[in-house]
Amino acid sequence: MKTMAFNEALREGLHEEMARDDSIFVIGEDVITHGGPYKVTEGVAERFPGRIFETPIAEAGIVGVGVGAALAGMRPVVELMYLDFVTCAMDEVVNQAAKMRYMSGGQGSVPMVIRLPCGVGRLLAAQHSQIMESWFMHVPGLQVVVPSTPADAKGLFKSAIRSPDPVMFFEYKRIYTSKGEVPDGEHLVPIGLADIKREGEDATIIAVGPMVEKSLEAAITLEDDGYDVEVVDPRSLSPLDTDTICSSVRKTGRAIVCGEDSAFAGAVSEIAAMIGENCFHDLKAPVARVGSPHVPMPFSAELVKHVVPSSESVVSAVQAVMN
Amino acid sequence: MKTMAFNEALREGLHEEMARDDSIFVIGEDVITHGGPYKVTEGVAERFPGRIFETPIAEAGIVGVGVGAALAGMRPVVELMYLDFVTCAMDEVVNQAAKMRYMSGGQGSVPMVIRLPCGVGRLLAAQHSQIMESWFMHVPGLQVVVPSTPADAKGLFKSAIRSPDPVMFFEYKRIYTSKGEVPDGEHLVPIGLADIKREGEDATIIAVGPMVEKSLEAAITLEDDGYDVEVVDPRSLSPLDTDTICSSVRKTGRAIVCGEDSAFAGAVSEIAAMIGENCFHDLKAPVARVGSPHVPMPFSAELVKHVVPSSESVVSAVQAVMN
Amino acid sequence: MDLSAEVCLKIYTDMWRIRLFEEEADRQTNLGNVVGTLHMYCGEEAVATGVCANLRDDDYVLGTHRSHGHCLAKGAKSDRMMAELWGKATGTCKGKGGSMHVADFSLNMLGANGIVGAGIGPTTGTALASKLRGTDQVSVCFFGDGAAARGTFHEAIAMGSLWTLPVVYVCENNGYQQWVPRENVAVVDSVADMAASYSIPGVSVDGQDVVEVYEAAGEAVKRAREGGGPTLLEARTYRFYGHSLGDEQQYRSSEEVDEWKENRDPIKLLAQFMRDRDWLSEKQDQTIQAEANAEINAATRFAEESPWPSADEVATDVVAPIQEVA
Amino acid sequence: MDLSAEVCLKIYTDMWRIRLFEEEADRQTNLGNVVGTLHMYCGEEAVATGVCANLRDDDYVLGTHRSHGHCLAKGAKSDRMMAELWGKATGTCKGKGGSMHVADFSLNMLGANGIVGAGIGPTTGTALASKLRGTDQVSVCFFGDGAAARGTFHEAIAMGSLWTLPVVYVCENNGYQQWVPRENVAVVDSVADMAASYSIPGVSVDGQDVVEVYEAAGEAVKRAREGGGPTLLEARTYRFYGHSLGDEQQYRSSEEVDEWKENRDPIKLLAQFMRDRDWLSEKQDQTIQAEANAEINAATRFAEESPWPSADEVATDVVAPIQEVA
Ligand SMILES: Cc1ncc(C[n+]2csc(CCOP(=O)(O)OP(=O)(O)O)c2C)c(N)n1
Ligand SMILES: Cc1ncc(C[n+]2csc(CCOP(=O)(O)OP(=O)(O)O)c2C)c(N)n1
Ligand SMILES: [Mg+2]
Ligand SMILES: [Mg+2]
Repeated sequence: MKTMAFNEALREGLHEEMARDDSIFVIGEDVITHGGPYKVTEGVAERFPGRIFETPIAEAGIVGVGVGAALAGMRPVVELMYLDFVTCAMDEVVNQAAKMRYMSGGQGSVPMVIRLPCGVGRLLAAQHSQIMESWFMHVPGLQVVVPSTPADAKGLFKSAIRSPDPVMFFEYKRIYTSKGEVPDGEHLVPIGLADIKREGEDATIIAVGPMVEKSLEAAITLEDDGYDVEVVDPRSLSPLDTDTICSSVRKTGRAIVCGEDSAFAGAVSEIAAMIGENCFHDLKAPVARVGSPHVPMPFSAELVKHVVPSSESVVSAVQAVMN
Repeated sequence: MKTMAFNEALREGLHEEMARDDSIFVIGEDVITHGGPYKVTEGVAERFPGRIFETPIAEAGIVGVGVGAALAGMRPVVELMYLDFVTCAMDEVVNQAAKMRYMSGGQGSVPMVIRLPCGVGRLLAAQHSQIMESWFMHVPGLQVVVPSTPADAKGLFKSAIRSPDPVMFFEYKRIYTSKGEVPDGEHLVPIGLADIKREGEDATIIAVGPMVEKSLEAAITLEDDGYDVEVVDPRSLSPLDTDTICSSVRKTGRAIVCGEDSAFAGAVSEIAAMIGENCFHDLKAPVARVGSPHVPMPFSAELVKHVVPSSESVVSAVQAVMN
Repeated sequence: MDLSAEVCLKIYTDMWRIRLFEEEADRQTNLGNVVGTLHMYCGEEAVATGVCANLRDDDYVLGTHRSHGHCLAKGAKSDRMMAELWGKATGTCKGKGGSMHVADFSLNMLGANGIVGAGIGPTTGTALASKLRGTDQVSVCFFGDGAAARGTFHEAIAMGSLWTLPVVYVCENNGYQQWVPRENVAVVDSVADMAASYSIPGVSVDGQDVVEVYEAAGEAVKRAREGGGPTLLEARTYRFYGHSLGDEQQYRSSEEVDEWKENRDPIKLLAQFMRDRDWLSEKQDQTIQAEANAEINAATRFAEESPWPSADEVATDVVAPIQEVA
Repeated sequence: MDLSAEVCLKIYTDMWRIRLFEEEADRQTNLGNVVGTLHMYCGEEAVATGVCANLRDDDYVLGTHRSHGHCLAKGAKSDRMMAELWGKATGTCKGKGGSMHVADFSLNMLGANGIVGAGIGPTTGTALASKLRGTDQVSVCFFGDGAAARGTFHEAIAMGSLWTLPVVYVCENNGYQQWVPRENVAVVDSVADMAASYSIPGVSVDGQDVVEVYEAAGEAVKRAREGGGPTLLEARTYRFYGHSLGDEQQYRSSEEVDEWKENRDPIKLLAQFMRDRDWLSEKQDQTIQAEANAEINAATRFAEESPWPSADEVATDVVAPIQEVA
């Protein structure tokens, strides 16, 4: 196993897949210069010349071109510089990419990955910090993938590139440089399979993206209270591995669903509602949600710290549920 | 009280408000010719010349113009011909209209109504039948309003026009011609207040948009089973009147949340999660969700009937919860 | 690109197939068999046929909400298209798409589209795919004059030009954007004039005259196929019916419509052109129309006799059945 | 629109205020006091100042991600702007916006914008508001050359033209779209050339020469104010710093940058212009710079001494506190 950063794991996955399959190409803004904004596309221009396109600022055009290329059998890996800019290409994502297979009665398909750097990173305020996983969960035809570790990043990215259908690939900007071990050799993580990041008996934390790490920290703190919590990482939000989540909740009888995004009508709401529906008779306490308050991301560091949920918020939520 | 159709109620509300306040104007595609696609803007061009703009096909431009006009103190009423086309203007809605007040530290505001004809009407398939209320619920700064009767349509529309902040105004196409009584004189319904459309003791149906009518039908059917159900119409999804909903659920101990949109990560999921959180100890059964399956809207009438939830689906869901 | 008698006959036949297909679809709507809506292409047949006569089977075509003509001209079968309009299981899209989504991927006709201007980016993408694969396939995008106002037009055509892609952007300028005359909502008369913003040739032709369309499209397709990059081709045309079913057409006079039907019908004009050259006898003409008519009648029978999609079709084709990950 | 000595002095002063404000903000970033990122306007000062010198207080201005200059030129106070960059409660936006959202609504400077090209539609909207109210206010939108690729450019300018709105679309063409030279991603050299697609005048000027900018903007503002409709005004300019903080600028040579700083610095050029006319003595020059310097130092002190926003500010300004329904 090698230790590498999250963005390095993505880069390695991209290079491996591009070497394997000629139909893969990269398209996005500034993806060549400086190795791309997040260095994920570094080296692609040199190693795979002609298979990476630096575009005008035209998100609708970029995703639209991706849709067409995918319909014609290519596998575009589209980078949007910030998740927030997907708002400029929602028709292409929602009405074209997602629905093409269905509307054509299965004749066409759109094997395209859209990379979505998201969440708060450097302090860039309301238009550069959004997440919005739930938007895409709500759209049939899209897969929504959210890795939390370098190993999952690589394994899920490779699966996403091979998927015959469009994948919205969420990359939390703040964890690009976080490190972890990545299995050597071909490493694939199937889309639709949750991962139990820590086993425990007393409560189940379902944690999305960077909340996994914070939940694992919380779990250690909670040991002091004598609580042994399980941490489940769904890894993909659509399809959602309801089996793994529900088995865990049935075992522990308690569920705390944690995401960085605003909780109201967010990913955590779907998961909480689903648990309420399926595990009602096993629940010893209400299903709790941990997420941001329903506000745009402010700029000032002094305000941001009250918005983004912390490891402590997870601890408090678990404690509340245990009492 | 006069009896009028849903679209007539909207038209009457629009005319009243435009007569009252010079800063209101209408902008959208084909809003003059034929009285607009839904006849809601009929007569405006004649009665308020110069205050209605028929635009090129340019949703991003239309909403963008609306944002600027609103920032400059006007009150645009924007019509998007189909909800589905809001995908062409999501930056304008989400990053501009919704966040302007916050990003400017309260200096600016966007008093704009965006009218969103939605849902299945004539059979027009996947790109002309969407709803997506939950997308906008998830965006802080937006209000999400969903009238189910002509009276609510008029009263909420007038409140929406007067609101100092942007309102996403959902109009289910299929109920434009449905009729109902509308109070005479000035009729305003505040945004953020749910309405109990029917009182009952045994279970609470929370029903959105056209599901209200279907739930009221279901309630009559359910009388035969000896069930006396309450029907709560949230009327606005953001802000959500959690008090009214929770009081009802605490009283009945059972909740069935119904919407026409696909349930997965939909409006019904937020409401179900919220009830699970707040009413856990009063619940005698899991909170049920009724909505569309997670598929794009098909074209064939033979398929559509399996997608859109019916009064019978509500009946079954209530029966399941009662057992 | 001189138009031969043979090509003329093929085009003439296709024009009749389109005209009769739509008139039949309209009739079936009145009978309640075709539901939803129809955007009739009648009057604009010279554009689809004139352009597609220059295309190979493996060239890509993407359409609009008004695409019956584009599909038929690209070679789609009328019976499966008619079944699609009925919502039958045998439709081109298994009844899941309907009129606004008719498509035949086996012919690289990648579909009508319900969102105005939404095909321009994807067509640029199919062209990019051909370039990446090193084939000489050409991609053609049809769109209306109204669509030229959309940001997708601006964003995608610039990319087509930037990467010198093999694509022809065909604007069907029928003078109306739904219920509004173009002059009320547009600030340039000719869409072709906008080509300068993208450093590509812009050509405007009489869209009722299939000879003009055929020749201009031929040039553009040749240019694209030979690596010369995109062309913006505008065809000035007219629709004989309302924008979609039920349109009362308050926005134009019946005199205007009659004038176009009488003197600017592309089928009549082509017939005259052929007769002038002795390329079309009275007899041939009757045979062509009779055969087209028979084909369309058969299409209706096919649609009528076809089964409805089964309930489980609701949930198929959302994503691939098995996620072939490895 | 001849440029008077008085206006020159005002512009010259504002250029220094912008230059020193940004250099100070950069310094405060290195000290860790200003966080997030900065898109430095240094080098482009002639555009904001030359345009805004033609505007009234009640005229509307909308900016970009690179808008410190637009704000200061419109009259915003440097102390409150600096406080905004620190994230302090006294900032123009109470610390909620930061560099990419600085705004001063009291001056109708409706804000920087983090989304490229997002201001073009709203500026068309403020212009529509003025027209509807019958005022003679002019609206000005600044945007970069990269933004001209966006669909919003195409959609909104067409509407500005269609309704003959009082708006000036000012493209700051600095030759780079983030880290990419314009020629790698654009198919027309001059953004002004695209004006033809919207039937409005397109004018291109040397954006380092404030005299040229001032005069061309003066024409455009006059035209807008008198009901003549929009102008697309392109100013060819250059940014002296990287795209945003931390940019290693691999995509351009330091020679190129030095050349511009040396010979094309708008402040130096204006100083020379004024000296040539005896409009600027050595002494005056020193005073102007010293005063600007003092202003900016005071701004930093103001920012430093200002309180942080309180935690409850997180949840205010999302929507109006009381829904004034009736
Ligand atoms: C993005 C979008 N906006 C609006 C519509 C509604 N609509 C459908 S067709 C049409 C008019 C299209 O005009 P044009 O592009 O000229 O094509 P034509 O109908 O004349 O063939 C409109 C406004 C749509 N389908 N998509
Ligand atoms: C819609 C959108 N896409 C991408 C970005 C990221 N981005 C910020 S500035 C920039 C370059 C802008 O170039 P230009 O418009 O020329 O302005 P300049 O920075 O040169 O002043 C990019 C790509 C963004 N903020 N918004
Ligand atoms: Mg048209
Ligand atoms: Mg630039």
